[in-house]
Amino acid sequence: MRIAVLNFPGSNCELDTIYVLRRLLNLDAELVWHEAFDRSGYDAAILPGGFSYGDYLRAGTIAAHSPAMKHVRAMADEGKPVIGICNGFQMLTEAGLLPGALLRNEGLSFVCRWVSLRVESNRSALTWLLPKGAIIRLPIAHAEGRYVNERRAIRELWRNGQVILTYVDELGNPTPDANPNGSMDNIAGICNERGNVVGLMPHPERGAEGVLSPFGSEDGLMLFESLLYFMNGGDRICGAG
Amino acid sequence: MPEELDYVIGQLGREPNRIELGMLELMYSEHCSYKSSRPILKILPREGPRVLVGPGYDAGIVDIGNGYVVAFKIESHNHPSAIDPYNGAATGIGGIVRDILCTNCRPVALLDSLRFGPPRKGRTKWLLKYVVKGISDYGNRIGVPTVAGEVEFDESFETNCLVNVACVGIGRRDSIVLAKMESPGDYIVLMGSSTGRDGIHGVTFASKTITAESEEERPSVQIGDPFMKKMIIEATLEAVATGFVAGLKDLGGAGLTCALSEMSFKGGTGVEVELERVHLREEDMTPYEIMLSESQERMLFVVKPEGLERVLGVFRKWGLPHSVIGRVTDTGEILVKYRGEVVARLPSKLLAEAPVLHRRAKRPRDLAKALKVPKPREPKDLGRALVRLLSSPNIASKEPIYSQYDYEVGIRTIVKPGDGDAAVLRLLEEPRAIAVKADCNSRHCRLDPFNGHAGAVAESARNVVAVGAEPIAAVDCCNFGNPERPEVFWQFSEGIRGLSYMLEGLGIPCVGGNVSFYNEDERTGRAVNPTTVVVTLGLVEELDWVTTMAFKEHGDEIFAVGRTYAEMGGSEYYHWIHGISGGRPPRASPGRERSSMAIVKEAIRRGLIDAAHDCSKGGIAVALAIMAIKGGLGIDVDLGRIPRSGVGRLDELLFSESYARFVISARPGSARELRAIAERHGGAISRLGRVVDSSELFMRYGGRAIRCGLGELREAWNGSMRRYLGEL
Amino acid sequence: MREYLVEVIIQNKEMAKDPEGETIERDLIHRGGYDSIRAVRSGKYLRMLVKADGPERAREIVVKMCNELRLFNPVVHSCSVKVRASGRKGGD
Amino acid sequence: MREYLVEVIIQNKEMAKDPEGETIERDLIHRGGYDSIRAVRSGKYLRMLVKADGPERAREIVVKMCNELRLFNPVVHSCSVKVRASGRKGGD
Ligand SMILES: Nc1ncnc2c1ncn2[C@@H]1O[C@H](COP(=O)(O)OP(=O)(O)O)[C@@H](O)[C@H]1O
Ligand SMILES: [Mg+2]
Repeated sequence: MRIAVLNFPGSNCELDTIYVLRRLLNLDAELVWHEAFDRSGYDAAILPGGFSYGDYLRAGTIAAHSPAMKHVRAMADEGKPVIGICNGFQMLTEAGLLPGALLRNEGLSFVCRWVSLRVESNRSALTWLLPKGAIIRLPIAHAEGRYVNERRAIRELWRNGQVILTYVDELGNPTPDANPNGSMDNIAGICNERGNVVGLMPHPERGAEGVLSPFGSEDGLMLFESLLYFMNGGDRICGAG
Repeated sequence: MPEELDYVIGQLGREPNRIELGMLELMYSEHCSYKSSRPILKILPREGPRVLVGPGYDAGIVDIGNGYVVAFKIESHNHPSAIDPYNGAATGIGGIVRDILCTNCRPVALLDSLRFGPPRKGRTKWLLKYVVKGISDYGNRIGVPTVAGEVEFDESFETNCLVNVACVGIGRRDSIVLAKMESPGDYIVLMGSSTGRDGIHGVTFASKTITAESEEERPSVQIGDPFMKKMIIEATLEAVATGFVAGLKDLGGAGLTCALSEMSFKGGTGVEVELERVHLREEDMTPYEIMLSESQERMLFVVKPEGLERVLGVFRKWGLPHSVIGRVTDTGEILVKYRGEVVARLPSKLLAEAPVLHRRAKRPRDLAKALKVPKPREPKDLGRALVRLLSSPNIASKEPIYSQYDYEVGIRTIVKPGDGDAAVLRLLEEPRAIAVKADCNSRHCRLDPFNGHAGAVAESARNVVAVGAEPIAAVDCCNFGNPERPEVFWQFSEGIRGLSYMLEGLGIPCVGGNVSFYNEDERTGRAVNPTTVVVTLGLVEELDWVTTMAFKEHGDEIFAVGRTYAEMGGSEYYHWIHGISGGRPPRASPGRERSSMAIVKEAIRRGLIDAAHDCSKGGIAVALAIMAIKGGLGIDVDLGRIPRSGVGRLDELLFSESYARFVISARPGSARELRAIAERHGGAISRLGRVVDSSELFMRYGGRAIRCGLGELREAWNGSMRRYLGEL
Repeated sequence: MREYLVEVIIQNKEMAKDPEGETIERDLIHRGGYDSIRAVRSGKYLRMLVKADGPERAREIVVKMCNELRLFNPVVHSCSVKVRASGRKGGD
Repeated sequence: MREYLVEVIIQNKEMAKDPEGETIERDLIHRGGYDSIRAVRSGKYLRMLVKADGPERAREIVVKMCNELRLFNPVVHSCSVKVRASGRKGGD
């Protein structure tokens, strides 16, 4: 199982992601310069967080047009996992691999903090092993994370189990106060119909070790473990399909 | 500078031409030459077993063992931020990051130390909003977390805000690179943004006071490009890894002139450059402009001839513009050619070593009066006073500010802003960590520069100790008015004496710093409070020692460490509750600091402590309240037990800002062991009471009691920054 | 061939809201005195020089570029392209 | 009184750098093959309705507002205000 972590100019979570995959999960993860990316030989691709091309114009737009995205698109079509974290999620929506758009936060400024999230679906490669309704904790750090789409399209996402994570309060309710950026329906992450293309604003790689978490949680690790299972075509060990 | 010109002519044996004069003028500016401050700064202790590189280079470098080093440095960007807060603060971050980068350490953390006028003023809101946005947009984009800082509001900063930023880098001891040119024949490569007309004479601007015309000095405004900077960071580290980079320096104040002269002077060599090779943003630039430009995002590489292609290959991969502009020579001269003609020829030494000035110092006449103020009446409701104090902009939570910074990127930040007294960053390769915090109480410094500055050192060291670290080195950033005025120069020299006194007393070497003068309003002649921000670096040898400030569990016992005196001068309590800005501020004592720190350090290492917080603005009452708010737990304490001397009044006991104090909480039953530790270190400790499962602060004193609801306290502390500033 | 100054304005569609415009408007009302201003909308502005055989052609090139390179996201943005200044003699 | 459509464009001054415009030009537009486009500059766009006694007056109000709310910083930005559409009868 080889995982490519793509490195675009301006990415800045690529080494953090590699750290988690290699050091905590012992995976064969490789940092790949975007110009050198060729999908052959990789079983999954991760588009890491950061500010590719400075987020100039809009977050993720310029990277979405780089040649590397052709390979990413092909992997998505082949059903291989393609994971976009934060800036990576923005690239996936800008490239049209995931529906909707991530616009500037409603509060207009960058927000860095830990949030509670509810697992709304375990259809995606990242939530494969997580029980529906589970509450997990991860940090967010973004200025353009407000998920927007046409109402009809959002209903469709819900119906298909494509909404995978929402921002919730301590009790698990998707309240306006729990929504850090004004996303419609408090949406924090979505996937495509097959569940192999996944985008989320929170950073699982920053929430994978107790020492980094104000709550001592390691929830981020479960997301990557899910990815591993998904890649292996593995069975779920918990939760219903 | 007629004497300086005479000196130059004497040395050269001729008149300098226009370009040479421009170069000399920049290098002799206060900003580049430290001509006023050098004679005073030399008293700072700079030696220590861990010090690898001390003051004089771009960043100080300390050995943290196992082959790792930490480089860190602080710098001011006050003047640019006062006229263009967004770009001024952003390029401040850009500059300090380059200072760390050019030692070949990876920048892993930023700190920001900010000072503004009263928060309700329109100018303050504007400055604060855009300074924070500038730091956020730039720091976040380059992928370096902003992990700690401080914000102070005081009338003296209304025109001249202070924006000080620090950067910390981690590297390997065997791969440090220095800003030196040592081998004639090496190539000189300029990499990064093209050179433009921006910022020409920026440093002379930074060495002037702000006037109405400042706003017109358009060319001084620089625009940062964080995307370019991020690529420069990666490309630089990759280029140095080839093994062919012999020297490295960033281009900051005085641009190419400064980099060439300082690098060749340090290495005892010379340079020959051809300016037509420099990649330019505007075609028609003159040699004068090219030598003096302060365009952002540029680095100067000294490359071994056999590795030139390898290094340039790295720059090409990252798509970074670059030009090979010349070579190192053995002449000791800066020889500048333009289209075949020599346009400037000066000894490196003449440029790099400006003659020093010995300024006059005089104690301000009105200071004695300011120290003597009548004591205010004690308010009847001290609980109310505490709630109000928590909402003071100087004490209120700065969460609305630091939440705009990505403090997590890099997955090193294990104590985050607001959670502990200092930020703690783990090393990724081994289970150890470093701690950093920036501090200064400028009101204390104004009333008593000596003790106030000593206090700044002590506070930042205490903060680092409170999270479980051993302080190992410090850097400082001096911000003062016009040094030509003897009163200001007195503040400066007293301040540096104070820093030295405490650094020496605590055995902490100063490995770098920065001096910013002329922070005053030319119209009113009002200078900023003398403010030297101290950043202390600490080392945490075991991750288990990492300690935060929230009370953890009810039943835990609360202790006060260190003695409280009736030291109310310059306190936030006097200022915010009584509108008094005078009085005698706390006296600094290295002995007491050493005892208190030793107690906390040992208690942490023995695993006795659950929470620790140092007492600073707002005194012991504010420390207790914040620890309770953070933990979501109440307390029940007897204030009568606080170790004290000569404190007659309850408000003084609650709000005195005496130094050398901590509040800690410990597992029940630790009292005996803690007392034994305290005794061994010759310090005071006393059990005040307990953490309780309630939602109130309950504080007794003789027959009196103070009760405050946690909700009310939390609302005052958490909510007020947003209220003062509107939406940030 | 001449060079034309072309302007592109990208705005959020109604459904995507416009928090910046709303905030500016709120600030206006908040500070008083500007109640004669309403319906503030914010957007992104781009300006460029385009070498082309005439203004219509310059506009076409930019429209095509905006669509193809997705300078705007059609789900949430509207995009308008205007040729502002008439052609000057092209550079190199 | 009528209502006027007023447009505001805030950009970095001509002599100042514009890293955003440069990056869009280099990494998006040129890489996408649109070589006939150059000198891309980016900025912020605002549009609003202003009730006033005439277009000149509408413009004045907006200029004053931009200065007072510090929507731009004269040290780095240029700000242009244009009355775009001629007055329609004001609403409420
Ligand atoms: N400008 C800032 N940037 C980042 N963090 C900040 C800033 N101001 C304050 N903080 C953080 O808020 C917390 C409290 O800081 P401070 O008010 O200086 O506390 P104390 O007085 O107890 O030392 C610290 O974690 C500090 O790093
Ligand atoms: Mg503290």
